[in-house]
Amino acid sequence: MTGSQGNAVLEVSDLTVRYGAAVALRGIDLVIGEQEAVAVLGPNGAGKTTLLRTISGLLKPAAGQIELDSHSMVGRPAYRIARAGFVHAPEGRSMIAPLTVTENLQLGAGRRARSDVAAGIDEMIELFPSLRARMGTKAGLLSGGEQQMVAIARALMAQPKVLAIDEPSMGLAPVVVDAVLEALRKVIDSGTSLLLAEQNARLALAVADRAYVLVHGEVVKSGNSDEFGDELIESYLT
Amino acid sequence: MFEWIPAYQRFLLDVTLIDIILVISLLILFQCGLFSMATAGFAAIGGYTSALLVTDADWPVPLGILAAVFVGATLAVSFGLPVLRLRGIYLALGSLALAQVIVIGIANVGFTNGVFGISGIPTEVTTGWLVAIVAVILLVMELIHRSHFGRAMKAIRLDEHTAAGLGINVFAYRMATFGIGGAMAAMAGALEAHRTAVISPDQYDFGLLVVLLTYMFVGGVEHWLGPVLATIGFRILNENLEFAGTDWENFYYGSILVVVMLLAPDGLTSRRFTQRLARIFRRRPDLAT
Amino acid sequence: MTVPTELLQCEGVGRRFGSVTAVDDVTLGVRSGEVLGLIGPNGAGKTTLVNLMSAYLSPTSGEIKFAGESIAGCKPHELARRGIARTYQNVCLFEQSTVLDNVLTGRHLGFQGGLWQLGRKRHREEARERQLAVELIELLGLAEHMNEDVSAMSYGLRRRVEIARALAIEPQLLLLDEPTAGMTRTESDEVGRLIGELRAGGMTVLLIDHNVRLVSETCDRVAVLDWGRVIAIDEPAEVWADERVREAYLGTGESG
Amino acid sequence: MQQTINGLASGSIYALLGLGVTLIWGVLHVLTFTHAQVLTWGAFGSLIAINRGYPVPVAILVGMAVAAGLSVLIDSTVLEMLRRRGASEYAFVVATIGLAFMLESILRNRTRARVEPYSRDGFPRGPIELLGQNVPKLQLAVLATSLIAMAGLAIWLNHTRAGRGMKAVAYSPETATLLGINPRFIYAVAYTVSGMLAALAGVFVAVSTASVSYSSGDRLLLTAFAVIILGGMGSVPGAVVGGLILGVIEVYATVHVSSKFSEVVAYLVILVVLLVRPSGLFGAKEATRV
Repeated sequence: MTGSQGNAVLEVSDLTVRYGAAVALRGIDLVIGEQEAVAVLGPNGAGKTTLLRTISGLLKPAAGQIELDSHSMVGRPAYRIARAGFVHAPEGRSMIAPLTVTENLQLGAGRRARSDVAAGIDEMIELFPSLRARMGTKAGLLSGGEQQMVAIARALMAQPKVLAIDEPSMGLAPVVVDAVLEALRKVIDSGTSLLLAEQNARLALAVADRAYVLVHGEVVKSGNSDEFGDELIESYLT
Repeated sequence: MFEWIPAYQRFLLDVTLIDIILVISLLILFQCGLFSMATAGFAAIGGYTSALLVTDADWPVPLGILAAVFVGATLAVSFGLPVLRLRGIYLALGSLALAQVIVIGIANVGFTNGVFGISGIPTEVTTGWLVAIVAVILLVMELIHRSHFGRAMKAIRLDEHTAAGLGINVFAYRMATFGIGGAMAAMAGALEAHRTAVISPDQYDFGLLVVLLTYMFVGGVEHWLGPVLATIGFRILNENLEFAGTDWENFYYGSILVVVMLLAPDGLTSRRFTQRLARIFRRRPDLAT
Repeated sequence: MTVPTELLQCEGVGRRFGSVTAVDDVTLGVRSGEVLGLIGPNGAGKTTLVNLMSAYLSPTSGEIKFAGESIAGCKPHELARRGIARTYQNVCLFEQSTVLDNVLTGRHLGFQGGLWQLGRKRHREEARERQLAVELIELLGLAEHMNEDVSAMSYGLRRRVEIARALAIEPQLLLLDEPTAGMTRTESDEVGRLIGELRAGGMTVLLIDHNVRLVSETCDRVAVLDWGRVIAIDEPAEVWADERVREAYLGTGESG
Repeated sequence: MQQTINGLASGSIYALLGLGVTLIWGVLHVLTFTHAQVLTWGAFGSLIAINRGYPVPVAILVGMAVAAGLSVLIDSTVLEMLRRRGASEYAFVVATIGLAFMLESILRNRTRARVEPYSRDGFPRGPIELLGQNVPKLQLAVLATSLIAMAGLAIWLNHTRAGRGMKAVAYSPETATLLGINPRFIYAVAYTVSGMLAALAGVFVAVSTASVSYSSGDRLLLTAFAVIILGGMGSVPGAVVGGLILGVIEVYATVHVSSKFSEVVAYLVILVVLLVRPSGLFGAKEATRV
């Protein structure tokens, strides 16, 4: 584990989430440092999505602390957590289908000034050149890969401190996944921290600095990406 | 048979029983996933059919009521063919337009005596009739509920596409219930006509539908018992609000609707609400000990 | 060697949505008694093809035949009656109902009696169908969940309920749309074994799944769909070796 | 010509009503049975201001404020509680019916069920010559004001941040939340706008009939529903076109068939439109799963 507690952007401690009587997450500790990419790995149903939804305020934790830049996020409504800098691109890419790509990106920009928004959109086109020709298209008509790019770009428009993405590779052809991963690397380089929930461990480890393995709602293993050998991945994640 | 009941209470009972038929006609459609607002229209059709046949053509009352049932079912099926293409809220509002056409039509043509309505209708319908009819209807509802027909209707209500994938003929079920619903509403209309001796178009207005809808949703749509209890409950309530002699009658009525929906959004007999109640009552003894 | 008979045939089937062609000139046969895998990247048209095969959609071109007869103009419920059952990619159960209720609803076609059939006869029929439903529930390993509300169950269990319900109509052809999505490895292995048992019992199965290992182990043949077209159809080993398949679907082999 | 203007004037009132209902349906998927009451309360709000001697524009604004405040109050209390409980759309129907009963009862008591005169002083009066016809100025004013309000609404929805936010919340409240949009704020905005439009319609109805009573809005709720089925649920241009068409049809049916049948004709047109286009003139086809 990196001991970068001092400049942690996001710090989750002892987080427990319940659905009725069932415990979905139990005592999760997780830290993300500045410019750090962290992956949360685990089989389907292990609690990855629940973790992201809890941090972003869609679910209320039963116990535990969530601090973004040393401010507690627990109990804040989701839109305030997004404005505070934790932006969550949910599973399934969630386009606002009737709006165009440009309008989706403008939505993501929140309260940024108008000229600033235009500049931001230009940056996004630079990051995802294949979107240039699609800016006026209704987002619902894009292909899966394009939608994933718009989802990431839209989240970045808010200039988040932490960008959380749920299953970015889901259902995408490997060629498209490569493009998405490439973009994510650029995102990290530009100074945004990344929280990646992925079932596909090898893909996630190709981007992430560190990883946590979640099984049945508990962290069973965490460490630097290079500590995760093939055997380890086999034993937890297939 | 029911002569021992004081006249006013018997009147209330009759009104309640007819309301129950109307509510069930709405409920059977809803159990098939159809939110139809045409009930008042079919009730008007039934009332006028029987009233006209009995007063103008001297048909015996039972025959007039049977004719009303037949006309109601026929019209429902023939309207059903086009109207059932609509879905969800469009069906609700489209069927409302249908009911409005029927009722306003009746108010504006000659042979129905327009807005003045028909008076002097023979009143042979007794409480005994109504009790028997409602008993039969509820028995059939229970039989449906316990059979695979009921299961199929529930499946259609919950997810019509998946139901079709399991071999359930969604269209046939819906046509059948639309026809049955129309027939029942028409019968209720006819019974009402032969109970009060006087009918006019304005008694089938939007207000009637609103009242029936609230009975159904407050009671809950999973089982016929909920709407029936709600109908009875609201009738008792209405009586007491009236006796309170207050101008605020509608205010209390409205606030009861709001409160019930807040406490039991799926109705008072919904599983969600009864389970909650059960939890509360189970907790009580614990507190005592 | 005799030519195997094809239970379901797609001949030049195409389906457009506006200007988008989701399925393009697909010719494909599901042979009697086989397990045919259907794979391809998301958006390749797999689910559209299943929707065409189960008459939820009608093709804009081409023809689909089931047991030698065209299904053109067929409604989904008629096709179910003729012997095609399916599950859904996003699991379509009747919510707020028990497992038993869901599976019993699948037995709808088994009931003969009318509303007026009373007493013992009715009771016997209900008991017989209930017994069949219970057997299916046990087959899928759901016995302990029989009277649980499906809305509260995990994704993997819900998928199994859906399979039990599809089997309840006693189909000749079973269309499984991503049956193991959201399942753990052990759970999906169980589904694989179940498909094997069904095949041994003479059932024909079309299996859509992203789990390459499961597809390899359970399928007799695999068809690969890309951009709405079949780019390969053969035995699994041959298909994995195909260069175009590697390019369009498998990629560098990372996604295994 | 005169008839067409008559029709368009009453049609524009219908359109204002339909816009309010369609906006709420589009954003919240709630069919508001309180809408007619909101209209009536708005009209009474303006009446009180007029009776206290305020100029007409101020009185209209007062009416709009009353209606908007009432709408937001309903949304942030009862409807918000229902949303938290995950209630079905039918629970919203019953609850808004209940609220409508309560609101009507309050007004009825406060006015002792009397019909109040509504002064036309300060509103445009007398005819104006237009294309060789004498057209009442009031009708032109109603038509013009309504069209301006509708155009404003269309521009606001399609070209501003708030409009985009509204569309995002309408499409998926959860996604909108994750993008930093507060859905409750958007709901309040939608109810404010809807209430203001209803009040505007209420003032026009009151001026046209020179009176207002607790039951002024009753018939208009059905009309509002008719407008939105005709135009297509949730569609802004649909509500405008639907309202204008309905107004014109009613006037023509009154003149050329009979006044008795004007309502039937309107509903028949709705039925025919629905049978040809099952989701109204401008409605999006209801998304079918599978």
